Amino acid sequence: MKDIRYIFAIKEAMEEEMERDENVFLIGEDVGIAGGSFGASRGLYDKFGPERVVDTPISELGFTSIAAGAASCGLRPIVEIMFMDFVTCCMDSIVNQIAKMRYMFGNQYSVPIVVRMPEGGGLNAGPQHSQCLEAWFAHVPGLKVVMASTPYDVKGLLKSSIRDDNPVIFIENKTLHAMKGSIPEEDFTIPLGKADIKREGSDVTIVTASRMVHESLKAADVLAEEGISVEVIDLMTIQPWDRETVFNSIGKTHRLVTAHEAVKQFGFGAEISAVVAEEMLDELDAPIVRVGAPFVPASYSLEKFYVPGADDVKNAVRKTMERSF
Amino acid sequence: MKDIRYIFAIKEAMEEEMERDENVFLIGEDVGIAGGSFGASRGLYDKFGPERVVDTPISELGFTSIAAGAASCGLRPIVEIMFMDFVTCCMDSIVNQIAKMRYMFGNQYSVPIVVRMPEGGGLNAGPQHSQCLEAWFAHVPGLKVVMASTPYDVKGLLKSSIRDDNPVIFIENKTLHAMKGSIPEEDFTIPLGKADIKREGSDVTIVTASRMVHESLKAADVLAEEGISVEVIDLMTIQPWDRETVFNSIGKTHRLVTAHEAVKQFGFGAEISAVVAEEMLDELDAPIVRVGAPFVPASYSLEKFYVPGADDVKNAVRKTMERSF
Amino acid sequence: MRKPGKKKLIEFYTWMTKIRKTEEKLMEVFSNGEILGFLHVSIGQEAAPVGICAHLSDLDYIATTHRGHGHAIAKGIDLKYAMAELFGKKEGFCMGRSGSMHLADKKHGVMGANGIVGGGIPIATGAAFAARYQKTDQVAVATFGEGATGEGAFHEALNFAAIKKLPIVYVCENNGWAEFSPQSIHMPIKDVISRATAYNMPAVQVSNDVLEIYEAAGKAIERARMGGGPTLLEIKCDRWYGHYVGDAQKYRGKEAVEKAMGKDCLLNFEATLLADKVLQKKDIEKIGVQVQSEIDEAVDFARECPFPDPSEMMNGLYI
Amino acid sequence: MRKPGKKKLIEFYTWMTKIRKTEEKLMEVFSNGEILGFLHVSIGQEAAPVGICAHLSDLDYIATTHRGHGHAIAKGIDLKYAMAELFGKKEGFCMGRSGSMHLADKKHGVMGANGIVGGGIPIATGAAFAARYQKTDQVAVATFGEGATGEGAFHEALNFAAIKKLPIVYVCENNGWAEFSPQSIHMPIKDVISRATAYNMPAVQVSNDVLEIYEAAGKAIERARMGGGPTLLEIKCDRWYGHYVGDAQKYRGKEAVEKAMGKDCLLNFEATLLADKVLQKKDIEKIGVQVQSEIDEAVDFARECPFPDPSEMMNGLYI
Ligand SMILES: Cc1ncc(C[n+]2csc(CCOP(=O)(O)OP(=O)(O)O)c2C)c(N)n1
Ligand SMILES: Cc1ncc(C[n+]2csc(CCOP(=O)(O)OP(=O)(O)O)c2C)c(N)n1
Ligand SMILES: [Mg+2]
Ligand SMILES: [Mg+2]
Repeated sequence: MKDIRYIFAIKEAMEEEMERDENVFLIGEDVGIAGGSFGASRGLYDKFGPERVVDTPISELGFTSIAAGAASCGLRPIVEIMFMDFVTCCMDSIVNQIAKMRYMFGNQYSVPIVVRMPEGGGLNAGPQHSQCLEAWFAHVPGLKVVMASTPYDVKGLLKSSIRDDNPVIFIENKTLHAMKGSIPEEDFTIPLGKADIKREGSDVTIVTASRMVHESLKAADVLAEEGISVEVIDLMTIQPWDRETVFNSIGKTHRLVTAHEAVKQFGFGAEISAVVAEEMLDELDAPIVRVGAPFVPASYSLEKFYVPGADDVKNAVRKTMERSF
Repeated sequence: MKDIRYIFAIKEAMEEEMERDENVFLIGEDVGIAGGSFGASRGLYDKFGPERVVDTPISELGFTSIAAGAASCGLRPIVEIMFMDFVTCCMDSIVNQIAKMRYMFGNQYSVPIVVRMPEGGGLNAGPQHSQCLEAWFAHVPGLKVVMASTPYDVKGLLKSSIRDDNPVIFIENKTLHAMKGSIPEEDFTIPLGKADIKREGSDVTIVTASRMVHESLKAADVLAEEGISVEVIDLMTIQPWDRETVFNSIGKTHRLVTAHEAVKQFGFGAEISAVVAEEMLDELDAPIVRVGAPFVPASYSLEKFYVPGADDVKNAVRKTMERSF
Repeated sequence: MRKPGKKKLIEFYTWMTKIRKTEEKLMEVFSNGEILGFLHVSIGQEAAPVGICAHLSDLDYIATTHRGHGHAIAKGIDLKYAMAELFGKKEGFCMGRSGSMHLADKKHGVMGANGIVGGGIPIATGAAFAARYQKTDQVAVATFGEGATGEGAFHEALNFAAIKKLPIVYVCENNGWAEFSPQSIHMPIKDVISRATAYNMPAVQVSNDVLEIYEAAGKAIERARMGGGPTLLEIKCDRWYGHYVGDAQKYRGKEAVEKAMGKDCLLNFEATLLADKVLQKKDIEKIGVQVQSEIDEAVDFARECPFPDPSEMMNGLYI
Repeated sequence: MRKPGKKKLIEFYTWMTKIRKTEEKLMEVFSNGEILGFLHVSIGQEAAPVGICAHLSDLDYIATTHRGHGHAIAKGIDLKYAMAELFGKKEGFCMGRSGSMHLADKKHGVMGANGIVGGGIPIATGAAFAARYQKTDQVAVATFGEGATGEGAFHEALNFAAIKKLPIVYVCENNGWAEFSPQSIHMPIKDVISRATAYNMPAVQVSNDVLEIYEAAGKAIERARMGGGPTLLEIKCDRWYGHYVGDAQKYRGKEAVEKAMGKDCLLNFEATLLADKVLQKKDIEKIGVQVQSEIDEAVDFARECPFPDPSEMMNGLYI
């Protein structure tokens, strides 16, 4: 095992996969010589050269669709979108082309492509640099949507995403980039579509992902002192998500909280909640409470009040404990 | 009262608002001389001229942001996106610019803009011409999202949307364009944010919008014969949606079905369901059942099996009646 | 580049005839209601696909548009399975999921028609990127209309290809119309080739003449294959019919339509071949009959194919 | 257009000094941690905003970029409230919601910096559209870097403006860098003005000299005001510092940085003014002191302003 930062774990995943498979390449703005805006590809240009670590003009639509074309001709691109907010510039590429190419061409083509993007607050970068939009992609058939919360997870999940033959939207969280964690020296992967129980508990299930996993764990620590035992499920894959793990947990706790950094309304918590309200309503001993950002754009100087945190999770959990049926 | 087609009601709304307020103008591909791809602006070019009925190059991002700039300088644009699928080309305009301009500039600017777009199946036009993406916009703070199901509604809601000082995503459904209905001769509007109970009932509440309102009404007719009394709520505004009307209805029926044409997963039904599961769980006598398209892209030759219809709604309602707590 | 010999000339004529007659047949079956959705035919524009695809092998790539039947045919698509797709049948190239607007045939490098204007341009550019990456001598072609050059996708793709000197030819069939709008409404320039300056890209304009196109495309494709980078090729042509089948073209004067139809790339080529004694009247008739019977067979095949079963709709979303 | 007289020249110098010293101050307070988020300064590029905004009234519009302080200042923004915004304070123009990257001032026609590269270009185009619609003689200016010309937004906006002959000037400050990438990596052309051909739009290139810019901008703005349509104006300049404050520019050689700094538009202008006896050393000092005290006051004001209350975050999403 070794200690490594999240951003470096991303680099390792890309590096190892590029070594393993010569069809894997990285494309995006400043990913090459500069090593990426957040440093995710530092060193890769020197190692693999400009043909495999491809700097692009500022043109998200262009290079994402170019990657799609390359993917359908046998390559396995990793596309870096510098901030998730900029994915708005290439929704056509992702939604009309990448997500549908395989299905609409009658399975003739496969489009093994990973589109990486960091989301969320943490940099006080304001309304156009802090959005969390994973729910959009989860609503689009044909895409997988992955969110990793630790260095270990990000490496294992990114490697699986690169090896996956389907398009994957791979979402990082900026505040996690500097996080340190322990990972094995040897090659490992984490399967897509499987959730990870980050903490076991018996009273309430929290279904969460990415940065909010850590806020949930913090909340769980405090709540434990209050005698509330919280199970924290890190979904890891938002689409398709692991119903079995979630259902089993709720079968045990009978209480559900969902937590994400995206605005609460119409976020992925809504889908989890709705599925549970459809398929296991009678298992519930309390209302399902969702945690998410308030329904306004992210704010520059009020960011710390804007992004949800452990306190919000605590309050949500307490709310589910208030009363039972 | 007079009988009128839905598409013509759209035209009347635009025409009357353009007459009422010289700042209102229409912009989009083929909206001018050609009168719109679906005929929504037929005759307006002749009446108002090229300055107010503006044909554009094929450039959704460009003209939507241009409209945003014009709106912040005192005009009131109506933007036509030919098919909702093409809105993927201008998500930056809508999400990063239009939705945020007012808030992020500290309320200095207002951006009174209506972005009209037809969604859904009905033309067998396949995967890139049949999508329903309203849930995306409902997830973006700053936008209102409106869906109209009848000629009367579309006229009244579109007029309100044009008069509203906030950006409105105004979603039509292609299959409704030809629908006939009766509307008053005189000026009328329908307030945004208010749902409409299209049919009263006491056993199950269906929360729906747009084309699925009619499928729900059809289902309700059949179910009435089986002795099930269904209340059909046409949300009309998806964001912000009318909690009061929905809550009151559920308080009466204690059963909820949501229905939309968009794929079921992560659609607007999820949000309605999640809010109910959070705020009035103990009122529920049965699981919440959602109706939506299956989780694949729309299909060319299988469209009629793809888009949800009255049968799906019927089955959903029956499911909620199967058992109670 | 060598001038095309007799055999090639006859081939060109045959391909052009095949495209023309296929489109005519499609208009007929569409009007019968046998084909659903949108159908955009390329009648009057048969020279471009033939002149271009004559230089391409199955390994080369082409990404086309909503008006893409001609390119798919010239690239060698099997008409039976293409027709099955247009009829929405299970045996179609796309399992009936796509119809005309997304017709694709991987085996022949047809990367798909595209329902999004401009959508195919960066995709073809990606194919060219792949060819270079894989160190093959494959070439990619993107075809599109002049209307598509208004989209950012056009701009971003050409910019990238020029920087990376990718093996691609951008073929703009400028038929003067984007849906119901003439070029004058949506472009501030007369010639699409003016756009190449922005990318320091060579650009060539030719008329709707298959031999001219063949020659210009040959040079551009050769240049791309040799590592010389991309070219923008503009073909000035005319759209005979409406934007889609069923469009009555009320926005377009009868005279303009007649004028467009007067400039028939197929008939002109036929006249040249007759004058040059490459073909005789009876050869032409023979070709017509033979092509027609191939098309009719394809239609018969498509008609008889079953529709996909509704349950198949859920297959293959993920691998 | 008349050559600027002595008074104007001194004004230009004062504005440029104000921009320079504001940016320097901002670097300082950013390093203190008093300003959060991203801060992109325009040191070395002061000539463009001053030369351009000299022709604009409060009624004219400007939409700028992440590197937009200079334009806002030259357009007349009140430094106190601008500073308050950069400090994230309640009194800021945007109520502390935006910081540097979205600084806007409606009263002075500052339509906002933009966090999306290229995002402001069509927005300014929309302002020009509004001016024409309302039959005013207002002009809009879009400023952006050469990197932004890679985005489809640039292409789509210029195409539209050219077709409609809108009253707008597109000002590209080509500083040779887009973030950490030199122009050679992301552009296949040397001069941004080559892109104007695509839109049949006049284009002018000038050096980083305030008088040259003033003259060229004057003509372009006049032309726009008179209904002559848009112009693309390219200013060749240099970015002295990193992309944002805190960027150590490891990707850029020391010599290149020194060379960039050697070409100082402010110092060069100062030298001219001294040589032409428009100003004397002591005037220059006086201007420096006066400008500095204005800036310091603004910073003091900003420091003392309260942050918005968290509860205010929910205000005004909808009207
Ligand atoms: C992004 C997008 N916008 C608009 C459309 C609708 N549309 C389909 S074809 C077309 C015109 C295309 O014109 P052109 O590129 O010249 O091709 P042509 O039809 O003449 O072959 C338009 C506007 C679309 N399919 N996609
Ligand atoms: C759509 C989008 N893509 C990428 C970025 C990240 N980004 C911010 S500034 C910048 C470089 C801009 O270069 P240029 O336009 O030359 O302006 P300069 O910074 O030189 O003033 C990039 C890539 C962004 N903000 N928006
Ligand atoms: Mg055309
Ligand atoms: Mg630059």
